[in-house]
Amino acid sequence: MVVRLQQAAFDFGAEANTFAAGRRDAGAIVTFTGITRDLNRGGLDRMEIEHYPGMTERALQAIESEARARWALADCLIIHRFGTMAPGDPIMMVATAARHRAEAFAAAEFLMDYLKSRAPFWKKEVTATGESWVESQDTDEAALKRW
Amino acid sequence: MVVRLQQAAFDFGAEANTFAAGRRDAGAIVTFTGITRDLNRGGLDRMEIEHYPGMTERALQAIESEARARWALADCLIIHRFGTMAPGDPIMMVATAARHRAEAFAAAEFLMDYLKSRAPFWKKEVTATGESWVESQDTDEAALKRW
Amino acid sequence: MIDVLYFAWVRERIGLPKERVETDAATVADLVEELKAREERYAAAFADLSSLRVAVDQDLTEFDAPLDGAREVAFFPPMTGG
Amino acid sequence: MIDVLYFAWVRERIGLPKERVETDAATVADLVEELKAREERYAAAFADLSSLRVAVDQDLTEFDAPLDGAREVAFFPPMTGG
Repeated sequence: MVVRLQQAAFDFGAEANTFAAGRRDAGAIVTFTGITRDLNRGGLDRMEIEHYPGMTERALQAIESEARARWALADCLIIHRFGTMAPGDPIMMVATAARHRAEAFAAAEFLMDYLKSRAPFWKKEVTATGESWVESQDTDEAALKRW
Repeated sequence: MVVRLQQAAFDFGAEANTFAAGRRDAGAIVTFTGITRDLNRGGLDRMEIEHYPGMTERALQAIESEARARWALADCLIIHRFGTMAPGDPIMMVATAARHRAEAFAAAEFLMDYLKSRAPFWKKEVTATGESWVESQDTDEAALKRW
Repeated sequence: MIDVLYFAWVRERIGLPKERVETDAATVADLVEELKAREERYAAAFADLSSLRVAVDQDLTEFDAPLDGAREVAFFPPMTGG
Repeated sequence: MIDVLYFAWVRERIGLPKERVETDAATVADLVEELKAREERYAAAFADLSSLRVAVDQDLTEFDAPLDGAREVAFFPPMTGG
């Protein structure tokens, strides 16, 4: 039931533990975290994430509400960073808690699919030789069709 | 690439962080953890998990190898406990790391489906009024058919 | 008067993140035509609408959406969060 | 001689986790018939084979599986791990 948009780094494991703590009602917890990838094997200096203040919060809240309407979730968490990330840094995470694993998995995948294509974030990779905006994938748009 | 069968409790968040640490090659990390549920709302004293020493390790290794054969995973982790767990305790976890989220999610769900129905563990719930073996769900057997 | 916002490479191509625009455009597409007529950098940014997305008052919409009463229009490439 | 193992409620019903059995049974099903003929607690444990699973030498198999060369047979309910 928490959506957090922040510039600061976060501790994925600590957040996962806080989310799972004392959760006696829901046996299944799924997390996803996206790590800043260095696809150029050492060439990535940093990733810059731009977002649309105001709309971003609205979009994340809407995605979270939709997930809660579709599945019986005991709890739900979205954290997404903006600003500058180093290679290996967590960019974002989602977590879902439900009684059964099928719901927890489905809701986490749904959150990710919508977050990828419907929340106003844009990634730019900065290397020693230049910078380039990450292009969206056709598969991301296609992934929305299954819901 | 790790399979751990243990009696001791484990720290889900710490394990998730260790798994994700410095993973610059694979941007997508999925975890699942199963928590000891208290379905009787305070009535559960403890859960006992029995297993088949020897076969359990073989089964977990086989499930992990099969997941790695089916998906291009950068890494894979299975931890499963046996013995006595208190309500709220993590029972087990799986984690998968891949370049893309679709692979990480699919492999984690596959690991869970096979682990549920093909690894020799049996749960018994102990309450103030007695004890009973947890019954397997038809949905668990059905879940295997999709792979 | 309407606030027009640009993000990512649209912002870079046009050279500013936000501007106030005096317009009577009925739809987003009409507004785009007005902007393209202004200067080459706008024409370049809006050359291929299929590579752009638009939000009106912070809701994603289509280029044929009406603008009546809108306070804020934003143009940007497909999102790449997550 | 073959090691026969029991787990969960099969172990509880039969009253022991493991025993060595002298048998010439050709298949798992033949072994089950021999055990059922021994005592009521075996007959009770094996009354409904559809609620049981079997592993031969630590691999899941079916009740019509052959036993030749097997060193270890285990009977148990459907698994409930995870």
